[in-house]
Amino acid sequence: MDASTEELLIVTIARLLHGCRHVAVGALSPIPGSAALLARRQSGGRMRVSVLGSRQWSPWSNGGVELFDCAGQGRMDAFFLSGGQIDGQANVNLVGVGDYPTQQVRWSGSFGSAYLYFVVPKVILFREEHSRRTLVEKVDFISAPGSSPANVYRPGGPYALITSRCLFHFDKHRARFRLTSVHPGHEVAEVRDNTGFDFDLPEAVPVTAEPDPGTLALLRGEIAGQVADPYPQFAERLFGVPAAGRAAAP
Amino acid sequence: MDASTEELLIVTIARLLHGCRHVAVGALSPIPGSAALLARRQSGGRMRVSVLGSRQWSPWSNGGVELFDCAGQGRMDAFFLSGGQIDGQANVNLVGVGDYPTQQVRWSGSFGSAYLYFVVPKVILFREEHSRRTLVEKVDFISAPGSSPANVYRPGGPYALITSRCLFHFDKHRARFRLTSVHPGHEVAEVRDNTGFDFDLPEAVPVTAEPDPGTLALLRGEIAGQVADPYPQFAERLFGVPAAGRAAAP
Amino acid sequence: MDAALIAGSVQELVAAIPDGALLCVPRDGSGVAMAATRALLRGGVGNLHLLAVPSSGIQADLLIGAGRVAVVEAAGITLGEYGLAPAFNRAVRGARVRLLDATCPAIHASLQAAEKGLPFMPLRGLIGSDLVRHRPDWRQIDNPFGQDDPIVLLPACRPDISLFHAALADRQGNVWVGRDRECMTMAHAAKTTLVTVEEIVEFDLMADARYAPGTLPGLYVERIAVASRGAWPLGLTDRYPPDGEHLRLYARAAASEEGFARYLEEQVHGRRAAAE
Amino acid sequence: MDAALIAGSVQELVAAIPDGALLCVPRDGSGVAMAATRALLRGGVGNLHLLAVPSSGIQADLLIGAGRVAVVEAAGITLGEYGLAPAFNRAVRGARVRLLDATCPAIHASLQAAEKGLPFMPLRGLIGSDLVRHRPDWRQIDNPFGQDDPIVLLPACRPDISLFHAALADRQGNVWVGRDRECMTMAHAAKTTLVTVEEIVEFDLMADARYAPGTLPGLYVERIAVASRGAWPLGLTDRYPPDGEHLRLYARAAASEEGFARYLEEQVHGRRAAAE
Repeated sequence: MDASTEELLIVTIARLLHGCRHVAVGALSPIPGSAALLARRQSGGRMRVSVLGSRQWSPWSNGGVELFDCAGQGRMDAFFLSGGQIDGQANVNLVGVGDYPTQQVRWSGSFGSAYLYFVVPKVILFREEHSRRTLVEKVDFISAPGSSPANVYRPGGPYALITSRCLFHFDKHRARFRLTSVHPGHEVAEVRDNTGFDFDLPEAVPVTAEPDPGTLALLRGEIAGQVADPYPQFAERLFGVPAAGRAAAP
Repeated sequence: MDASTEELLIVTIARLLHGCRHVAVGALSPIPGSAALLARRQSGGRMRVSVLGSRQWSPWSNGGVELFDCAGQGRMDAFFLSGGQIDGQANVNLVGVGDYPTQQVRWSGSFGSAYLYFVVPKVILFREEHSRRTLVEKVDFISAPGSSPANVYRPGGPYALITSRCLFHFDKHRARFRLTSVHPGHEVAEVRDNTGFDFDLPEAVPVTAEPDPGTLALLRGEIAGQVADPYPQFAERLFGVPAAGRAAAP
Repeated sequence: MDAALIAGSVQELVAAIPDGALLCVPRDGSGVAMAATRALLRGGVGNLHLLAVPSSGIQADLLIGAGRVAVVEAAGITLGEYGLAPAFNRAVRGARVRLLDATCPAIHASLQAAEKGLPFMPLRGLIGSDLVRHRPDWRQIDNPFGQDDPIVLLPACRPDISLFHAALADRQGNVWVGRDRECMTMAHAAKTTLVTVEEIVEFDLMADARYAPGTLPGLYVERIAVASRGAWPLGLTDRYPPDGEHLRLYARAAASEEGFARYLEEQVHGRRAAAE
Repeated sequence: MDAALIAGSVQELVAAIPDGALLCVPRDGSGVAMAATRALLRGGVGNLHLLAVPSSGIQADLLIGAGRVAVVEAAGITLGEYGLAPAFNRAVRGARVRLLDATCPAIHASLQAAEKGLPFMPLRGLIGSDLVRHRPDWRQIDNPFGQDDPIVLLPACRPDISLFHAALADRQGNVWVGRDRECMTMAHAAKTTLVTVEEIVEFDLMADARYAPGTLPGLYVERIAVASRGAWPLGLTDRYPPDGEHLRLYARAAASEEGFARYLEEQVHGRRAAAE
């Protein structure tokens, strides 16, 4: 296989972003970020990409609230969420493991998830580690719920879940995941063994399409250079783009 | 009498502002504005004065909403309102005369009155024309009410009403004006004849104190120069301060 | 960035404003697009719902006098030191416009609700004002965090078009509004934002630490046209003062129907049309 | 202007922060007053209610690890690319802090309610999140403009103290926060605002068209102290990047109680105290 796992994930996510006008990505999300930059290039530059916390890729001038206002206005088509735990109803947990509040494993906190998951139409869940530890039957704490009663205002929600093993899409009506494809070298049985929740699947599960040589060349060339601004360490490790020196002293 | 009517009004209003930390004035209110600048000087510079629309005296950097936010935060101790009509309950009308909406006399509109009258502790009503046309029994349209039921959130409200003839204070509990003093050369009977509403008064009504020579000199000297920035035409007319040239062409 | 971002002319820019639009404009001196307003008057648009943030002067008076406005939503319509707005006042007397009288912070709050994707925003004050009696779209509730504490809720207002004038834009569509921050709120809240600017700069406004804080990101801007002295006869913050002589001339002319018609002919159509 | 506006030292500035204060601080990189935080740790203040807008890193971790914080209100506490916040996580496991877990826009909304003198602000989303279950101070109502449309209301939050670091201040107390506009909201909402700055400039920031849009007016600022590189080891927008090496050093040290104590001794007390 020519493409690395990271490259496969980037190209697969880029495909999910097709048609979006504006995609926002977190500062610590190099794979989704690279996917967004690739998708932007594939759109002929029409797609806007915002990388939170990046100077060059951050279009905000109204403080930290603007990202959320912008999403609330319907100006953000896609966003990425992860989770220490994600369950079969697409509930995400960014808070911790065990009984809240005195949790023995405590993560950062919910950040914007309890809002953005409701208002961004295409929320893509991305979690590389695909295990029964991360993909659980029921999360210990719902930072943001995967679905809502019909009367709750919710133009947004989960669209897909991508891991190092496979790609799921979320079925809003059934409030369940459906396996879309397994990545090259992985098996449906293996996915089932490593997933803590039950999911739907077609009779024959396709293999995730590998990047074509043109896309791979684009990614490794032009896009790798763009990725180096918000994600210098990632660009250096994955594409060998030399990181610019960064020094600071008090 | 040494002081002009305008100067008497300025000095009398300045007295009402004593103890305020922050006073805001409209761009088209030269007499209250001059009074605020005089009061600021008398406070040793501790009082802040904001003149809406003035560059030099305008402390805002968050757009037009900041004035109202600032008042809502309790950071504005005094403000001035006028009215095409003011009635005996201190209701003000900035909208027009006759049946709304098809009024035969239409004024500008209510501007911020329906908010600031509620949240600024010391609202000073200023209307030079003291007649039964301006001081009416009942306003035709309540832009902002002079008093509110006890359960309505209202840290602010009317404090005094000053005209070319006299000074009233507003009694919140009785929701009525009480005559404080008549200006030199004016009579209580004349005030009554020219006022459309009933008001309270003490047994002996004092004469409004005339400016002392020191205050008058301060006003005509140092303060006149400051007044010229936000109110150039007024400063030229009243104090003989030459207006800076203002030219503009398309 | 869209090649069509920068329109060839102000006339082309305002062609995007449809009949019946909810058109949102700033107060005098804070970026009123007067050149675009004249272009609008030279076109055929009508039946506008004009929302002033929070007040308007000659811009509203011209549009109303020319019969282009069905609804006026404002906290004030006035020529300021040049007097009341004559065409507006005639239209009120003649019942030729529907009035949505408001108070300044209510207009800001309604736009901020739209800016935040909220259905409403609360606002203190208001209770007992006749404004509330004539605004059935405003609701009063009992503050759930208080006890017997009435408070007014204002519905979100999402303009079809926000139209204003600013000093600078760049080729990415970023617009420097400087201190006139209500223009930023207007753009965040609107479906479409059209901007005229004094000039296009050849650097990225968002990349400059000094310009960025006063810059509306291109994300919110549909289209831009250059209009040198585009706020005239009004002023533009930190660029030029209003033309008091012209505003006085307007106030005198607009005092009569005939004078207003003559002003339109001379200052909007006629030779002015050729010059702009 | 008050002669005491500019404090003689950072230590003197933070002396105004009382025990038990609701202390409001910005997110990493947007003006975190780290020099002032070290000064705070050298003083005796404790029992703080720390409100992060909307998240915090080493600043919160230091204050929590040193036992100065009773309540943590935040959307996230993390060292970002340097990992989870070790002292915070230990305090959670040991039940030594009360948690008010929130989501970013809820924190912004609560501050904006205080900025507007409102009792509450509505916010979409939230419903069905366990955050709501653990925040009895949040209320759900039926949107009066909708039908069977639940929406959450967040109570206003008025900090006792907002504390942040900025690039510039002038002698009138105006502070240039540039793009870090949440610092402006924090100051509008707070009872008292304390600011450290890189430098004092000798011109009026509000009088300069380019600086004014990013300037917090002195009206909202209680006191200022100069702290050169006052955000270190974090970065300051448009001035300097974070010191990654030091943050990595902190993350490693704070992984154990002993390492944290040693870090405090070396980097807050000891020779650092003399240098700052």
